[in-house]
Amino acid sequence: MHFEELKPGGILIYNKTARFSLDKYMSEIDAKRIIVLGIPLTKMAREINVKRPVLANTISIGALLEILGLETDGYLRVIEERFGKESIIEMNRQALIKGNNFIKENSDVRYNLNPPTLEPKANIVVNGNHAIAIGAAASGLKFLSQYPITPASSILSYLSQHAEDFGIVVRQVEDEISAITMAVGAGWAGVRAMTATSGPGISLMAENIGLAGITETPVVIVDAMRGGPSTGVPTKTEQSDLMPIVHVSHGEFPRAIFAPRDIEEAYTLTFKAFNIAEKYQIPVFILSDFTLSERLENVEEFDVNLKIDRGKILDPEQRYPDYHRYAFTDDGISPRLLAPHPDGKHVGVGAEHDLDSNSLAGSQAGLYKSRWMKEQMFNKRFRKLKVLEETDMDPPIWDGEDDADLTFICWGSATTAVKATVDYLNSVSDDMKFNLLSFSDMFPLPVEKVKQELAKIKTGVIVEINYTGQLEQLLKLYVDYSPNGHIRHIDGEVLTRTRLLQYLKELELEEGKIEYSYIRRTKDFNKKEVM
Amino acid sequence: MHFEELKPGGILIYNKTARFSLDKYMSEIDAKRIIVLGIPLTKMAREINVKRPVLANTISIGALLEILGLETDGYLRVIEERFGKESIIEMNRQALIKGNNFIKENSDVRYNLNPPTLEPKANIVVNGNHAIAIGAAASGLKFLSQYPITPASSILSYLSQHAEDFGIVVRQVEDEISAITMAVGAGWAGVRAMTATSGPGISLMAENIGLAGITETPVVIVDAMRGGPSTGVPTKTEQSDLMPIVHVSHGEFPRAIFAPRDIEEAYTLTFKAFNIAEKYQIPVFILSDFTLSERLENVEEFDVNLKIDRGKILDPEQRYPDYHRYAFTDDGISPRLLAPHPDGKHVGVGAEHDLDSNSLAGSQAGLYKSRWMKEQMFNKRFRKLKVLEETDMDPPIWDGEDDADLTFICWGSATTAVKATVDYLNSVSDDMKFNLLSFSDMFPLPVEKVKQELAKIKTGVIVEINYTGQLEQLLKLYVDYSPNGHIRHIDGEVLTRTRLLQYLKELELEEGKIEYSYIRRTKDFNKKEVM
Amino acid sequence: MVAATELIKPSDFKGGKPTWCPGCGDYGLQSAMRKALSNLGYSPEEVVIVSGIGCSGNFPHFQSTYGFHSTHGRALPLATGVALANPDVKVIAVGGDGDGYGIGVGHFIHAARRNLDITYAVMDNQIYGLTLGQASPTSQMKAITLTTPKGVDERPINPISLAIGAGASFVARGFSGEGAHLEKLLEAAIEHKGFSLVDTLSPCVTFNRLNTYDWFRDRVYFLEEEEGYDKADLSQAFVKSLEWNEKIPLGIIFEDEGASLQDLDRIISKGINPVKQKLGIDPAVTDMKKIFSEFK
Amino acid sequence: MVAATELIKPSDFKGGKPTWCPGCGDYGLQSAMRKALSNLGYSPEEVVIVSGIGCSGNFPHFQSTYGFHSTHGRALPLATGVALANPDVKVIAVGGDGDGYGIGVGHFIHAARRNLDITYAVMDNQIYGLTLGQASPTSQMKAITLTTPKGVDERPINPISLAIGAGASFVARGFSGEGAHLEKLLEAAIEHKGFSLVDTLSPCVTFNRLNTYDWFRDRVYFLEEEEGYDKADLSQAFVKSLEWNEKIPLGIIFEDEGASLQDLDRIISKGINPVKQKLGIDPAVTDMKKIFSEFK
Ligand SMILES: Cc1ncc(C[n+]2csc(CCOP(=O)(O)OP(=O)(O)O)c2C)c(N)n1
Ligand SMILES: Cc1ncc(C[n+]2csc(CCOP(=O)(O)OP(=O)(O)O)c2C)c(N)n1
Ligand code: SF4
Ligand code: SF4
Ligand SMILES: [Mg+2]
Ligand SMILES: [Mg+2]
Repeated sequence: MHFEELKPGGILIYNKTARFSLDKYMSEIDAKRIIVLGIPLTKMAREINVKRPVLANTISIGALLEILGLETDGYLRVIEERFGKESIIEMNRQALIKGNNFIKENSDVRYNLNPPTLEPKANIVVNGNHAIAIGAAASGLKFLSQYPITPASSILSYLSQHAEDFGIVVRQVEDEISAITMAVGAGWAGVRAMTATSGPGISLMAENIGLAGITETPVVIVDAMRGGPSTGVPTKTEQSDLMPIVHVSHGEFPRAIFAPRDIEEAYTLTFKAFNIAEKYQIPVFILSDFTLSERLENVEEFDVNLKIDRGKILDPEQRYPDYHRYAFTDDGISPRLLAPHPDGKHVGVGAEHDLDSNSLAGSQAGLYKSRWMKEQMFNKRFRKLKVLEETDMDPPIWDGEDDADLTFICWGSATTAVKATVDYLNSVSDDMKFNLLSFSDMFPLPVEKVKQELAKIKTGVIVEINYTGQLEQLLKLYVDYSPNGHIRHIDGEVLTRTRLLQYLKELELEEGKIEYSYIRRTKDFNKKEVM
Repeated sequence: MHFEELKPGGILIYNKTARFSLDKYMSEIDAKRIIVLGIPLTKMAREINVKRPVLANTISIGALLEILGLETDGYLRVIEERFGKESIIEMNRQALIKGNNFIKENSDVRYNLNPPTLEPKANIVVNGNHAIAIGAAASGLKFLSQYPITPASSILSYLSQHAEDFGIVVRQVEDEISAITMAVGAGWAGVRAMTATSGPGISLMAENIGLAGITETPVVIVDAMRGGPSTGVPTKTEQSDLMPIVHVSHGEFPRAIFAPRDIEEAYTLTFKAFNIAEKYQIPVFILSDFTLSERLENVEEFDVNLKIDRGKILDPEQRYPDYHRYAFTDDGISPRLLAPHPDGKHVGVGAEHDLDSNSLAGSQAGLYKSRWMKEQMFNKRFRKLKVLEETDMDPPIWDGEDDADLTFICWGSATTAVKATVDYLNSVSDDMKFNLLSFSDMFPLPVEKVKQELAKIKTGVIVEINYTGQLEQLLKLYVDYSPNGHIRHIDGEVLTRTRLLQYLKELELEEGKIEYSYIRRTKDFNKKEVM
Repeated sequence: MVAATELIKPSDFKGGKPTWCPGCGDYGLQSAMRKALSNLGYSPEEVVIVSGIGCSGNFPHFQSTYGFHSTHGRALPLATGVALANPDVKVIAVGGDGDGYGIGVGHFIHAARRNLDITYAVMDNQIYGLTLGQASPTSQMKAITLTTPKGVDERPINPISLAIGAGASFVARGFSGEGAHLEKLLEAAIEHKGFSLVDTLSPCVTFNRLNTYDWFRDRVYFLEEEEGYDKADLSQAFVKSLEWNEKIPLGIIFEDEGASLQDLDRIISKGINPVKQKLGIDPAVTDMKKIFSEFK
Repeated sequence: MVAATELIKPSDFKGGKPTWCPGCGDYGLQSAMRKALSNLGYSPEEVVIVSGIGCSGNFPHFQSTYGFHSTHGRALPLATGVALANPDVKVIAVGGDGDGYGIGVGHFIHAARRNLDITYAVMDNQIYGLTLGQASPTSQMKAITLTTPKGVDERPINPISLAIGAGASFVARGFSGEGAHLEKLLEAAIEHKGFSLVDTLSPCVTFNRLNTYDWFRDRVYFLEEEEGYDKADLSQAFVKSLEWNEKIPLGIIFEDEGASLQDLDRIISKGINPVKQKLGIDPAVTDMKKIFSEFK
């Protein structure tokens, strides 16, 4: 075996026979993090035709196509062209499908290699972090302060390498506390500012996220989620920071959270995040995860001319004798007047404050007017959240069949696997219909719109990559929805269609068991075959 | 006026007349944080008897008694003894009650001076921080690492001053990150360890609270909540860290939260917190707040002989050849074997790990066995939470009339004001009954027990000292309960009966307005009278 | 800065009424700062004063400049963000000994080595004032405080040695009891291109009964008057930094003239002011073709 | 410690199989550490090795001692908690340059001044290894890294100067290419009563192409061989700490013999081991009457 040639993290497919064992290679395999897949190729070939073990090659190609997420049609055409004889074509066709099905049923390893398209020039191969970085740059990012951490690091390294190209001040700083606090300082000074991290960094940033909250300073924070809690499994995936971020930092203040479903959305939602941050003067989170941040995909070149909305920023050429930094308004949003301007002078402050940003702590605390002002400042800040909810938060989107018997509900990057599953189920089932409802605009949930959509569900199953059901908590809390069942994937691996089908098989839906046709069809499905 | 004699934070009661204004003293009043209460004493005296403005004195005494939380009976007896003449007695009685009622209706300033009891020796005057500090010491605290912050500082200063008395290593450290991390180190080494802080410190501690979570290290964390978010109003009160702590730190792991209702419970729940922390090997929070931590009260001497339960700690004199630090057990709790013991050697680790605390990050990540182990470790940790919920979490407690028409639901220190309100309402109302259901064991909520109690409520109103209704969120999430209405107090002041009555008057209960008898009786009630 | 005709007076920097105790050392820094800023011709709206939390942290509220009263220990990162986002404003960070050398000391070390052109004035009263008298990282060994009834048992930080050890390019000590001298120090610090520390001995008259004005008056002397002292000599500076109990040097203890971060940062050094840039992709700056081509 | 008959060999400290790249400098610290511990007669279960996060942070997993692999930058507070809770175990903290001098530098400064008797060995490779090659606080000016395509533009931390400036009582530099010397340094550090830093030059062969074994071999020399060097002289030590580009001193650069925190803490100094105390109020220790009487 030529282990040297295997890339770390690569995949080893081998012909599984009774005589051959990988045991003695295991330490090397572990060290290189190689994924091993044993397929009884010879045995399967002989099942088609005992005399043609060579069919093993076609079986392995069928397996490979499934792993790479490619269709079999193209290869079938090749077989047809290459082998004239119908019986040989048929044997090879069987072999191809056999290999393909073996993977479908036994393995959840997938590399989403989108097939090459007709216009290769307009397409780029990027990961989620590139999409976020370019999205930020295109939407006017001028300041990035970040501390490296898997899987957010490549946002920093990419923008470090392109600081001059985009005109962005990029600083690798001493820790995440510094990263967020510098970004708040820069946001307060008036630039579009961002920081990016993963869970441990979010935890460290908590206090100064609250500072952005009370000072109403726009700032964008990327959380590329990874296996938690604590150090967890840094190179594995989870969607487990949603509720921690809904409540991050002590006390109460408005925030917004977006979770891109795919690479394109990682780009467009980054744009949106900056617009929302400035329009509502709040901290805005982009929830990516290991899967999305690190997975390369072939997408179209991004549209760099999306709308930029800076919200209420006053013209620096005018005078504003009656300016109050935290003036009360109907929508709770007070216009900003950036330094240096003689009428805009004020002291940003983490303490509760009055219209002019005078602190209500210390000697002002407890005065009747301070008590009243404290109430009003809470009202003002939360008014913004309400307007945001009603104006700018988009409802979840549907995919799959209308009027389905079973709806999967999911969010963020899990959508890819759910969509593949829905498509598969719809393709194999003739008596049931499936669809999905997928969220990207997580917080504040647009309550009325979400309720409308949820009302259309017959049987709902929430699919998420965490242990405690965080989307489920959010839906319970804000729209009083409880699903019929849920699937919670916590082993760290990218969620795949195959894995989802396994879970679904095990699922007992609360309102009586519903036996799905696909289950009947895949009875022999058994994960024990996979190493 | 003799302002010099007024203590900072003191209260100034003055005879409010048309001619007299305090305006020119306001800056001094503000600087000294003096609470000002204008009572139209002369006017009120004349209402009783136009010729006897001297009744103003008795009116002011009536007012004072209410402010100090003392009964009027004693003073009434004095009047009876002092003045022989029935008409004079009657006038003074009226004056006393008039003054008393004025405060009841117009001011929320209260000093809870419990009346002296018969056995003064058995009583002590302490605040909530003293109760927590002594409770910790009595339950076996051996290590306190803390960073000063209002209103938690006096736990540190008290225990610093009594380090030798209790045999506790007390360290004021460089910041809250250090405070929690040292406590985790000490807890891992096997002592009962604690840190105490307020909201900003909790936010800074977030990451290493997760470290305690994944390493299953017992540690007790006091959060003396204050006005938030960010710096907020440090000397004012809020109950706004409940949900932030339910979700503190990225990712998911079990924790427990207790919120003492009063000083006695601050003591007993501290005992319980340490027992739970060691028994379940989890971080445990004690949620106090400015009101509870800083309010002096007269209570009985604490019982220092409450039960200590250290959970599963193995006898260091034995050998354990098959020891695994994270052995799987039915209740999820793995016995601890403290260092130095030849069989207990392991590396505590913030990464996901196997039974022997070997890290599943790095080269182990993604191996089939690691994926399985990751799932099982989540199951193991959350099994503990379930056992804790069912075994040790106490249900909320009732006070007031059985089978009441209106139930107030509250938690932690707000209970005092709610109880006073319920007692008052029951005393003035003859057609309605009131009671309260008050929580101290906040998380994990003992679901079945809580549901049972909530089912008894006819009309429920949740009262809490925050903006977003955090107990309400918790009840919605875990026991699917929604109240008929809620009262959320956010102006920073201690919640009082008077204030609560005001809110109640403004409350429109969801299920049709219910007009309460007390409202009819207090129609002229008007907060505008108070300065 | 403004035209010479509308001269800015120190009193133009007056903001809210200070709430410091009468006699607090922080008043000394305040008046020296106002004078230094007016001497240098700054007008209030050009200046941003950033603080952390503490009695010292209230400083910005009492001035008429822009300001940011951030969280405990985070004045320097916040100031860094402001200064890098808008190089046209003058950023001054202020703080207390607990704020800057305790919880915030990590940022202090990194700000020193980053050498961004900002000034950091610490009101060093060797105590936690705002929280009513706990030990601070500069409290002397054996000092009795609220939290050290038997005396401090950890070695104090010597801010001057520490800053020198961290590679700071301007390290000075002032005393709020020596206003005129402090004013000159601040001027020099603000003029210095790079990170400048002015550790200011600033007695807390309420909680520190040990390090009083008199205690300092008995010990301080002006380094400018010491013959042959060379503030460009790092080793000499370190030796000087160790003086404390007997005599305490005031003045610029170390200064070097290396490049500031503004001179080195790839964007700022080009004279670009981030806050003045138009948002979105400007084809004159960004060649998106090139950007995308890397991914093909 | 164990009886002389059952002598502990360095190989007894072998734990899990290291995952460091072949040639990584961290192996050098590992073997020197095992030898030092066995020379001093420690058995694995008496030792607790605490780390933060980084390639260096994996160190405890590869030893057979107790250990704690904590969070990034927090090795020192965690080690402090362990050492104060159980003074009978020997606590050694290890970390990387990013871990200890970057995110964790605040704790480093305070651990130095706290002078608790623990040893801190930093695997200083002037790069972020685990996260694949970003600049670290000890990366040289102009160094090209993943995040500094045009070179580092912030002044590096000099750990030796910084530790001296912070008042550390034992400051040494080792080189993982000089195992025997490093072993002796570690012995001295572990024996030192108080906080001891051993900054260990520990090349990252994968990501740092500048500061290689050869780069160091050309420059290092042993301070022990320099005549007249007095490690008790703080000023001399500071001057020595500044040597770097031309020649790099290895050895104990500074040591003082002041009291450690264990000598000063009001509980530990009495010989009390907190973890061995019975829980609850012991009337022999605690007079509850007195405690309560204060509140009457
Ligand atoms: C995260 C956090 N921890 C603790 C506090 C409480 N706190 C406020 S000021 C202060 C110390 C102030 O001391 P110093 O920095 O010396 O300032 P001084 O009041 O002496 O000027 C502390 C501990 C806080 N506000 N935030
Ligand atoms: C709070 C937090 N931030 C960031 C990280 C990511 N991270 C892991 S190791 C590391 C740096 C490692 O560098 P160093 O300390 O020099 O160790 P080395 O790998 O070089 O030994 C970083 C940034 C983390 N684990 N936790
Ligand atoms: S407490 Fe001390 S530091 Fe604070 S204002 Fe008063 S004198 Fe100044
Ligand atoms: S990456 Fe560098 S520091 Fe990490 S193990 Fe490899 S050589 Fe060592
Ligand atoms: Mg101070
Ligand atoms: Mg390193």
